[in-house]
This record gives sequence, structure tokens and C-alpha cells, in this order.
Amino acid sequence: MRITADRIEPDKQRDELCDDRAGAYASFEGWIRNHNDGEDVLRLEYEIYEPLALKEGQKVIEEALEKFPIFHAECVHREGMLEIGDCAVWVGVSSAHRDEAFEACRYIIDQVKVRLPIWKKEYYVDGNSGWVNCERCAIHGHEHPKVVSS
Amino acid sequence: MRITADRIEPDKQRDELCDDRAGAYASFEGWIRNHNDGEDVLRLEYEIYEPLALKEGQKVIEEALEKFPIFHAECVHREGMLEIGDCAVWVGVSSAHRDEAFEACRYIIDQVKVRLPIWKKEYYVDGNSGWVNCERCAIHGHEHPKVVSS
Amino acid sequence: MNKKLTILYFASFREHAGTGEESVELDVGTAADLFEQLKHRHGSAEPLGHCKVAINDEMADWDAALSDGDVVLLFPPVAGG
Amino acid sequence: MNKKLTILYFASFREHAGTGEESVELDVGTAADLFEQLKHRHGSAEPLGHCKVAINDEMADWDAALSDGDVVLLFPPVAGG
Repeated sequence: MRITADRIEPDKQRDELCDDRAGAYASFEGWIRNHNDGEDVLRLEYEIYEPLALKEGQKVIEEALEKFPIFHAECVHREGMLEIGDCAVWVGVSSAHRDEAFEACRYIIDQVKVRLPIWKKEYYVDGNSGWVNCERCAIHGHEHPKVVSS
Repeated sequence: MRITADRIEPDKQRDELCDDRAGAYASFEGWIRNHNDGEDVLRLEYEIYEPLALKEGQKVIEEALEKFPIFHAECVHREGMLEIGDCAVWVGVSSAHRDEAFEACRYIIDQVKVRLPIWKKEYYVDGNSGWVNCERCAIHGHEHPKVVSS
Repeated sequence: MNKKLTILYFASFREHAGTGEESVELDVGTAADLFEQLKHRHGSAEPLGHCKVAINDEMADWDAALSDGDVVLLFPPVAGG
Repeated sequence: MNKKLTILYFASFREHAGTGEESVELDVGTAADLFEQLKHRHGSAEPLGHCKVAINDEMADWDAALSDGDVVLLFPPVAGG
């Protein structure tokens, strides 16, 4: 697990997962998109409590390595202010076959999104900003009053 | 769909799928691994009947674009002689959310592997070589007599 | 009995508290008690179950007992990726 | 009635036939008939269902009827990726 204030370089990350035994590589990237919940997004700020994000992220990766017969897995999360199109998070997994590469990659990003102490604040085109609600709650259909400040 | 005799460059392929509306990007790569079915593999040769591989590959991609709410999808397959560690096939998908990026990526590689007129011949460390049996048959547990020539 | 605690606020909690860190002396048993007592500070309309807590840099359960000198990290709902 | 057909062999089929292309004149109805009649050429131990056929550069079903002048592509089991 790695947290960085610099641009994530997926191709360099990928190269670190190479392995002569590996026949499959699955990766996921989260990109900053220009809209969310019907609002036009201008940029996005990630706040991360690094000591615990690293610890919990490492735990997630180790869980993936235990659960699935994969060779290598890694996750990098960006912090600070990001622009539309930037890569906020990258996950990569190499394994002998593709089933487990896909499954482990999916497992890692799912867990990272709900377990790591990471928060994002959206800055909207209309000048407002707001902290983004947790994804798990959104999935479960919970009502989260959105905290918006101008 | 693209077929190439040159090295696949995943990072360049990825950049072509960028979209301001996209929050998710999933990719898959098939790498040449040093073993298969208990045999030590030295290199691998891909034979492709290009006119139909392109046509059928394009069809697979269009099916993915119809089935899943994704923005862009692409697949590149390498032909000719490949070494251990080389990328033989790359699939990338961008979409608003990750569910459909993963699903479409998986759909494309699954279909490409069983529908496109592509064959691979493995060259083993012991000097033998053999055409690799189709994956679907392997999955279904069919008995395929392996054609091995020295 | 009062316990001396250091509270760290993150993201929306920090903005509401107007500070990222403060020291308090409170008579609280569990992390959940603390969360309730500090509601006016972090201004959370979130149910406890959507938030997380860490004690001395370890993720903890809300029913974890607090000790004098603990550093308690209050996390609003997370949203990585 | 005999039909003039051009047969293209791929991968293991080509190696067994010793050629990638040949012209034949055969009395065959469907692609499946052709596959059976040419078994000694492509040397396939594969059941028909594991192989594929294309006629004039279009993927086809094995029960497709062949016409005089057709180019028939015989594909052994594919293994992309």
C-alpha cells in the first residue's frame, strides 16, 4: 500500500507486479470524473490519515493474497487536490489465471473504498463544495444528509 | 479491436480510453507465463486469421458497449512469436462506475479467448512444441488429445 | 472518573469542530459515549454506525473502553477511491 | 454434384494437411460434410463442435450449405489471450 501526493504512474506500478509465473494481470483505476450525484464537479480533494490508511491498506492486500491464489498485489492512493481525469487510486494484481486476478482486484478496491480513513471533498462548478458520503451507505440506501458549505 | 506484431503498450492504450465522465477504468492483460499444464514453456507463437479476428473482436466490443453502461472499450492482441513476460492481449474499459468496468472487461476477454480465430503454439524447454487446446473445452473438461510434435 | 483524552477530528468533523485536535477531560466509558458527548463539536448528523473510531492509531470498535491518556481519532464516513 | 471449393487450413490443421490452402472438387452439402470428408487431411481428433468454420470470410454454422466457388476456412479449437 502506498499513498502519494504525486501523479500515479500505472505503467510503472504494473511493471513491479511482473512475474514469469504470471499469465494474468488485472488492474483498476479510479479517475476523477466531472460529475457526481447530478452535480458538476470541478476538482476533488483527498484527505487521508496516512498512518492508518497504510496499515489498513496493507491488511486489505494481505487478505487478498490469502483469499486468492495470486502472486502480487498492490494499491496506490493519491492525496491532496486532484483535477478531472486524474487517477485517484490504482490497484493491480498478477496471477497465473484471470479469475483470481479479477476477483482479487475487485476485492481490494471494494475494501479500500470502505475501510481506509480517506475522505474526499468535491468542489463544484457553482462554487460550492461538499464532503462525499461514504459509498457503503450509498449502496445500502441510507439517508445521509449531505454537508454542503459555500 | 487491434492486432499487432509489435509490443503492446498498455499505458498508451489506456490513455485512449480517457473521458471526463469516467470515474472507473478496468484493464486486463494476458502475459506469457513460463509454464502451462505442467510443462515448462520457453516461448509462444500466436497465429491469427486477421480478417475474421478483427471482425469478431469488433463485434465482441460492440456487444460489451451494448450490454454495459460503459464509455469506451478496446482490445489489442499480439501476433507472432512471444517471450515469457510479454503481453499477449490487453483489454481496457472506462465507465462512470466500477461495476460495469469490471464486468465489461471480463466479458471482452472471455469472449475474445473463445471466439476469435487465434491459436497458440507453445515451445517447451525440452524442445517439443504443441498447439494449445481451446480454453472453453478445458473448462468443460473435454478430453482433447494434445497434438505434440518434436 | 474523568479521563484526559486527545481527540483528533478528520474531514467534515474537523471543519465542524473548527480544529483538528483538542484535549478534553470527560467522564466517558466507551468510544461510543465519547462520540455522543462530542456530538455538538463534530456536528455529525451521521449515525454512529457510519463513522469509525481509532484509539492510539489502531482501528477500534465503538464499544472499546477508553483509558486515561488515549488518543481518540474520530472518522466521519470514509469515501476512498 | 461436385462443387469447386477452396479450403484454408489453420494452425494444427495446416500442419497436418501440410498446406495452408488447397482446391478440391467434392460432392458435399454442408460444411460439416466437408469437415468429415477432409478428416484425413486436417488430421483432427477434435469433435466437430470444438472447431469452427467460416465461409467466404464470415463465421458460419457447420450446417451451412456450401456453394460452388466457396472459400471454406477450417479452424481448429481457438485459444486466444
